[in-house]
Amino acid sequence: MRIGVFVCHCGSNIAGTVDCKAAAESALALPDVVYATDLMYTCAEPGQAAIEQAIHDYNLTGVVVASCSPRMHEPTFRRTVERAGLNRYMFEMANIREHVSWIGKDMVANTNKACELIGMAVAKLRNNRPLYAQRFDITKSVLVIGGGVAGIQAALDCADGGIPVILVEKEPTIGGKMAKLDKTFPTVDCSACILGPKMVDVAQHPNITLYACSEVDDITGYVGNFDVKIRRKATYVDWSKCTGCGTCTEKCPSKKVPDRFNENMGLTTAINIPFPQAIPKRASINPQYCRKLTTGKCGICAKVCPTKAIDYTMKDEIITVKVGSVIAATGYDLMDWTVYQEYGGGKYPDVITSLQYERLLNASGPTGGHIVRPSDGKEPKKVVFIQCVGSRDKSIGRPLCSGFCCMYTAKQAVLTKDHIPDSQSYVFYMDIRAVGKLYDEFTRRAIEEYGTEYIRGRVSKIYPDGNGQYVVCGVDTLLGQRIEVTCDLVVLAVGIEASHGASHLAEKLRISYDQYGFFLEGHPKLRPVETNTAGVFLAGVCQGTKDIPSSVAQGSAAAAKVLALFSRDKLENDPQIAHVNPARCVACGKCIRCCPFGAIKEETFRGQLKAKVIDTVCQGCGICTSTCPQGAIQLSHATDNEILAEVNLLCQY
Amino acid sequence: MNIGYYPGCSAKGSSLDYELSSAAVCRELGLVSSEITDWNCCGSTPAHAISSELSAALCTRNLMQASKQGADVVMTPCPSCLSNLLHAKERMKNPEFRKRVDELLDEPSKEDLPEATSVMQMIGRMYNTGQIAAHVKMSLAGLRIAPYYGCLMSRPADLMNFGDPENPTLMESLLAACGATDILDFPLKTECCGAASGIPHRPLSSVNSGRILELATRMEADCIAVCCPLCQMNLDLRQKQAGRQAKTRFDMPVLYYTQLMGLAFGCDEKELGLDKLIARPDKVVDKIKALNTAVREAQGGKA
Amino acid sequence: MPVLEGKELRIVAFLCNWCSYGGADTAGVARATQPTDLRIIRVPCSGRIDPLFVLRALLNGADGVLISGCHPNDCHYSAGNFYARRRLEVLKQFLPILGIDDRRFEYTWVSASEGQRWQQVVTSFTQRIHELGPAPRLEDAEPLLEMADMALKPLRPLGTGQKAPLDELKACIKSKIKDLDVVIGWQQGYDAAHTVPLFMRTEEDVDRLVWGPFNVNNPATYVNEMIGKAVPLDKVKKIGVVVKGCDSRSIVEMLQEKLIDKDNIVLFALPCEGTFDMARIDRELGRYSKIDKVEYDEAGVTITADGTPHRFCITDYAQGKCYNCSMPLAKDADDIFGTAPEITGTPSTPPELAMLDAMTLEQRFSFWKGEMDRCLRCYACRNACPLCVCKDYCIAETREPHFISQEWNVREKIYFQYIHAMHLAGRCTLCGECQRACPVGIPILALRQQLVRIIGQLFDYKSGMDSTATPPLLCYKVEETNIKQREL
Amino acid sequence: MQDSPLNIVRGRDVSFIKEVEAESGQNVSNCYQCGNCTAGCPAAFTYDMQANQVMRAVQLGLKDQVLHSKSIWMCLSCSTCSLRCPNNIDVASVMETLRHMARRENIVAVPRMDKFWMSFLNTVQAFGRSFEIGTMVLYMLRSLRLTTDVDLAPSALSKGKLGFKPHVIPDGGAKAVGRIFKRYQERAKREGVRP
Repeated sequence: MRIGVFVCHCGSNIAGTVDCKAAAESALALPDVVYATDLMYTCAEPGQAAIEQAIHDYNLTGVVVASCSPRMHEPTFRRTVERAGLNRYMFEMANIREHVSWIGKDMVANTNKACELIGMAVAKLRNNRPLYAQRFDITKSVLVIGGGVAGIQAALDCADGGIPVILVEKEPTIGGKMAKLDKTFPTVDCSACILGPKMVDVAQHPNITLYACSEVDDITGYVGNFDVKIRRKATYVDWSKCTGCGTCTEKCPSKKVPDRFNENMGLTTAINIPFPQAIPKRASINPQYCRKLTTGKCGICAKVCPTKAIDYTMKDEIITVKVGSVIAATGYDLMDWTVYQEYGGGKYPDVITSLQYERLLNASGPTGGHIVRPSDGKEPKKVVFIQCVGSRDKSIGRPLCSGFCCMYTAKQAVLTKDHIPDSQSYVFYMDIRAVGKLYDEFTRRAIEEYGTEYIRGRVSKIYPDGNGQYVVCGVDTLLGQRIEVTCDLVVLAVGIEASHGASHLAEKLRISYDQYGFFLEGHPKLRPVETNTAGVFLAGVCQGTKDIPSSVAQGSAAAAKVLALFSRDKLENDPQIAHVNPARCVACGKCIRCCPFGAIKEETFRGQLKAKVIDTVCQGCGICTSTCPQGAIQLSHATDNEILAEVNLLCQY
Repeated sequence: MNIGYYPGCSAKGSSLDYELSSAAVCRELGLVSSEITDWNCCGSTPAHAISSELSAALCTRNLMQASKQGADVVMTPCPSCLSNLLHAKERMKNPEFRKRVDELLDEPSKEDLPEATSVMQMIGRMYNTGQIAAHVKMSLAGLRIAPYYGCLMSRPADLMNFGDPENPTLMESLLAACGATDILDFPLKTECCGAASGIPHRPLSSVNSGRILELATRMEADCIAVCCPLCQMNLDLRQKQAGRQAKTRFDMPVLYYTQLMGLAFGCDEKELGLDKLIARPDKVVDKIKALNTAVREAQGGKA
Repeated sequence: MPVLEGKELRIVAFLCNWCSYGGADTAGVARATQPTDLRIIRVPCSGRIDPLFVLRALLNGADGVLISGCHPNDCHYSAGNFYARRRLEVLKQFLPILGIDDRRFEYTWVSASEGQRWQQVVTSFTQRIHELGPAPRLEDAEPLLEMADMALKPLRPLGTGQKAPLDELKACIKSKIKDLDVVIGWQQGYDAAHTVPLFMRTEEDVDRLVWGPFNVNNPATYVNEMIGKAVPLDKVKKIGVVVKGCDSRSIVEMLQEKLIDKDNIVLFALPCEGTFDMARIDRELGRYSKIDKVEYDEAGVTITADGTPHRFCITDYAQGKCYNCSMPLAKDADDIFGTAPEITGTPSTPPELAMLDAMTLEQRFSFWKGEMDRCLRCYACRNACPLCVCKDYCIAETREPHFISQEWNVREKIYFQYIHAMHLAGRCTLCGECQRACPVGIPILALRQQLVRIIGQLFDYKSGMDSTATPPLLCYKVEETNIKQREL
Repeated sequence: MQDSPLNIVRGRDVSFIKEVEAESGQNVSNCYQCGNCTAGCPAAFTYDMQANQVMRAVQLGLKDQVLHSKSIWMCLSCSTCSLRCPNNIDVASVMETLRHMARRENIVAVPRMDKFWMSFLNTVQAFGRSFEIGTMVLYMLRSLRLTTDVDLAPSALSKGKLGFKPHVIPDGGAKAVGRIFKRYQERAKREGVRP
């Protein structure tokens, strides 16, 4: 092998504390090194040209550049050596800037360390092999998981871009949390009026297939070629026949069913359509409450259904689809606030969540848009809003800020005044976080025009005063006094967490998630929509707390990523993947068990069982290599011998 | 299990009735314990208010005395004493602290001091609902009881081990076992009554106990059931002071839960120290009797 | 390469590319001053780091080894650091029994954004290594030879097994042998005091089957080459194996690892009353030319050699593993005869391990130097192991990958033995065949005993007990309750 | 009233912050001033500095201001603040630590609390057990508040709730308790702090 070593000065960044010339000279003593030099700026055009020239002049078969971090310029120099005719993997970098010159000023120690790092790079390079990527076909369709506003936007944008979309929603209707809202901040425009048309577009778009009441059971495969199993849950209504006429819901005798869509603020029937604008507008039966399904006696809905759509024998159905990409848009749920025993832990009827309050405000809600107390149906005159319930609270393990509660609380205070002009609202807050466009102005309006009392402090306890009202024990930290408010209704701005079950989905998608279940993006700043699993993108609150405009924006961004991915007809894999040496494999299967990606299978090779890596699925982590006792499976570009060469260079006494 | 009994100083004075009724209830249930012969004051609030080491020294001596007479566990009716004993036991795990405390003691402390718990928890641990109900001669059904624990019994939660620090329910279960049906969901059950400042700063205790008495009155409680001598004294003996502060007059009997259990077990009123209460418990006793008579008559009528 | 004399120590770090290498870069960008000792090897994932790299570095003179990966749950490959955490924790706890200070090895988590944390990790680890000073070298260690005291109390009465229902077993095997290619058991060897494996193919073969304290071999050793995964598919047999309780654990472990298929194997079990430690018996018999006879009684045997009777009570001469045996009768066998005795008490620390426990780090280091220097690298230990299923492709004898050289020195011998032990972590059932097979009597079982102890404590797991359980190093938990990582 | 604006650079005592943190075992920088400690405090209306303000002053290292605060003496040790703190700070322990520190420095902002406690402890020192009448008499003498709770005396006495005689521990236990106090007082003297 003929190796060339290029030591970069990086101006004075490296040369200031490393003797680059001496380092280059020392490299000449290393085995296989035939050429070594130092350059001012290796990554600049003249530096790259010097490398190319040297490859030609000295017939180099491998190149080591000692400069900055490979995370910075490895791709640059790989392209350089490739231009000069070498395989891009016959190249190694020694990081003598971030790991040497920038972290100490001792010239002797730094130079010695630089020489050793160059030695390690040479030792590794001597074990490197050329690697070649493979190209493979892709399926140009996308799976969108979750039909909230982010998922709807992503689905519509992909569909408009000509990509077939499969939209999976676990509830009977799309629309997500936004469909439950009355108005939206800071414009106070009607939520249903702006979301409704988009929901209709989803139903009518020729490129979108919608599976409501469905969940993703399993996903296998890799970017470009995912196989997805979707579970269509039994609704006991044949949706191809149902017209959404609603006759069944009128006649259903089981009328005391908690209304999930209304956040249990009202009752509904065992067969129902969640709300008038539901998409798909189809009835479904809640088997827990249906008399026919629980006792076998009833069957009224089947009798009255004009299209004979009711089918009490319906079972869950699994369908399989192939897609090339996945957008996760699973949104959020409220945390279980009943851990706050000091707020009654859920036993006081007039202490409700903001989402429940939203349903009270909503004209299509259980009270027809009249604000009344759940306990006695009376109109409240004094309403207390408490922010950060289940947010920014380490004592219950939730230090995160839920982000949008400040704004909707201001909105709800404004709406309360609109609905009940002689009412007074109080908001207990710690900080007002109103960073969006026109947001701060909106909270000021709530205070200045609507007379909302903002009180800076947390609430220690809520208790009924025995006269039908509630005592809220709080503090005004600006005044430095403990204060109490006697009120009729308490609305808690309950913190959010990732949608229940998000972590299970993350495991199926092989993406990471944090302790609250939010999915991890590829890079917090530069890859906010991607995940570390190629072909899987994120939209909306499933990635972290967001308001509606940000969710919509990320939905569009995810769609753009999918469209960019599908702009090519074939994809190229990364050749830094594992390979099995069948001559050494004893088919013990340990690698198959450990692979996080299911990228290794058992196959018969000349009458014997052997492990086999599926090239396009392998992500190159190397867990298999460190698991295989006899070293039969090796991760290319990080083989045992390549790593041992570095260890042995450093430790040889 | 060898149970050492630590009465606490107030048992011999201001809460003689607690002591009497606890003894009666334990006797009825068959809960046997032996009083720590040579016990001393735990130091109460004043000791830990001025020095954790002094407080721990006083408590450690008690635990060591208990240990000497072979007790595996020390049981006390008083939450304040219990809190001090448990705090001491916890702090003594720190070797530096232990060394400082040992300097104050006659002999160095033992490594494994006995456990400490409340009489209430011990009853709860040893007898299930059925076993308690078996002793009931006069049901508490129909009596509106406001259960009140005070601030010490349930917190700090990890030390006192008394369930949810915001909403303990052990007293309710014991009373329910005695037939009580109308136990109020009393929202202030763990709020502080301010007793620790009763003598040096009267308004502090009057305001806080007034709030508790007021809510109990408004919720139409027949009585407040308590488990802490300090709370009892504050709510009962100082009821007039609280009334004056709130510009009203309260008439709310404040009974120890053991007195209520004792009544249910059919113990003699004197034996339960009912005569020691300032706010007369007569209407409570009368109501229990009346309700039981009514039930008996109704059953008799049917038969 | 030599370190800067008197200034630096040799500290090797393995960093995952996605988080910690990025964190080290971030520290550099922030100009966070750090000691110069550390040399970073970049790997794709902490899951890629074979604990053998760490052992190689430590044996070759590294004074400290540091590993850093993504924080749990943040792994770029979703689970690599979870596997790493288990394997590296086992390694960390294994080091002290080898006489290596475990503070010389650390693993931690640093994310790409935590430049400051990286600076602190490097600084405190380097400081720790400097406080420990240069690592002791094998060359400088004085060999130390010591023998373990084998006196132990059994958890059940030991005996000679002569009341076991052997005839019933034979009848059963005869009834099934037509459907089996072979049934493995024991037969008398060159004299009545030794047995050799018996491969039964006919009903007549079955009559030669013996049962007693001389059945020391583990027949599971032959299973892999008959029905293991590497056997060409058209040559896979259907076999039967007669097992003692301990032997069955090897087979259950093979089933657990899916190395063999349950359909291909039938287990026959009798209750074992203990087997002899033949090395000690032979030592007691001394030189002899002929065993005249062996007489059994309930508590032992009398061996008459060259006319001299020698009495051996089983309670005094059993194999070390028999004293701690809590499963004398295989519970998962297909055909079980006889009943298992009652087990009283809990197993004590095996004698070899107890001896090492009592030593200081320096003594252990010297002990292994002395013992391993005698290793012949004959590989008898490996070949006797029923779970060394890749022995035909062992990394001890290849350059692809080139973990270990053939150089004749104590370092390479030790490395081979440590590799062998590490490859059995979470798998070894302590059948003891390796140590029994060792021609020079190195107590290598102690290494496995330590690993079994670590695995038990960390993962609440015992190998070869449940054929449906997953071996602990082939799985992970997101929250590891028993792994208490040290702060750096 | 201060006569000049507070200079938080000059007023800051870093060692004070560390000392409070070490002795109370709490990290005071965890406090983000939500005020929940104050919101639930039963003694808040008697405080000159609210609990959250005490925490703030400790964060800023304002030793003088904190140790002279009356609040640390009026705290009832009911732990409501610690229970409700969203940042898991044991505020009650910080209050108690501050009171201990103030006493050690001989700063007693509410003398009657100290007098009451000492009256109580003196009876314990003398008899081994506390004794209500004894405590009361001592306290009345020391605080010169001779009418304290005399309104309660008739009813309490008539019920036999207050004994005139102290309970003395049998077997010389009272002496043992006395020795504990003596050693405590001697040590305090040695260390130059208020016992």
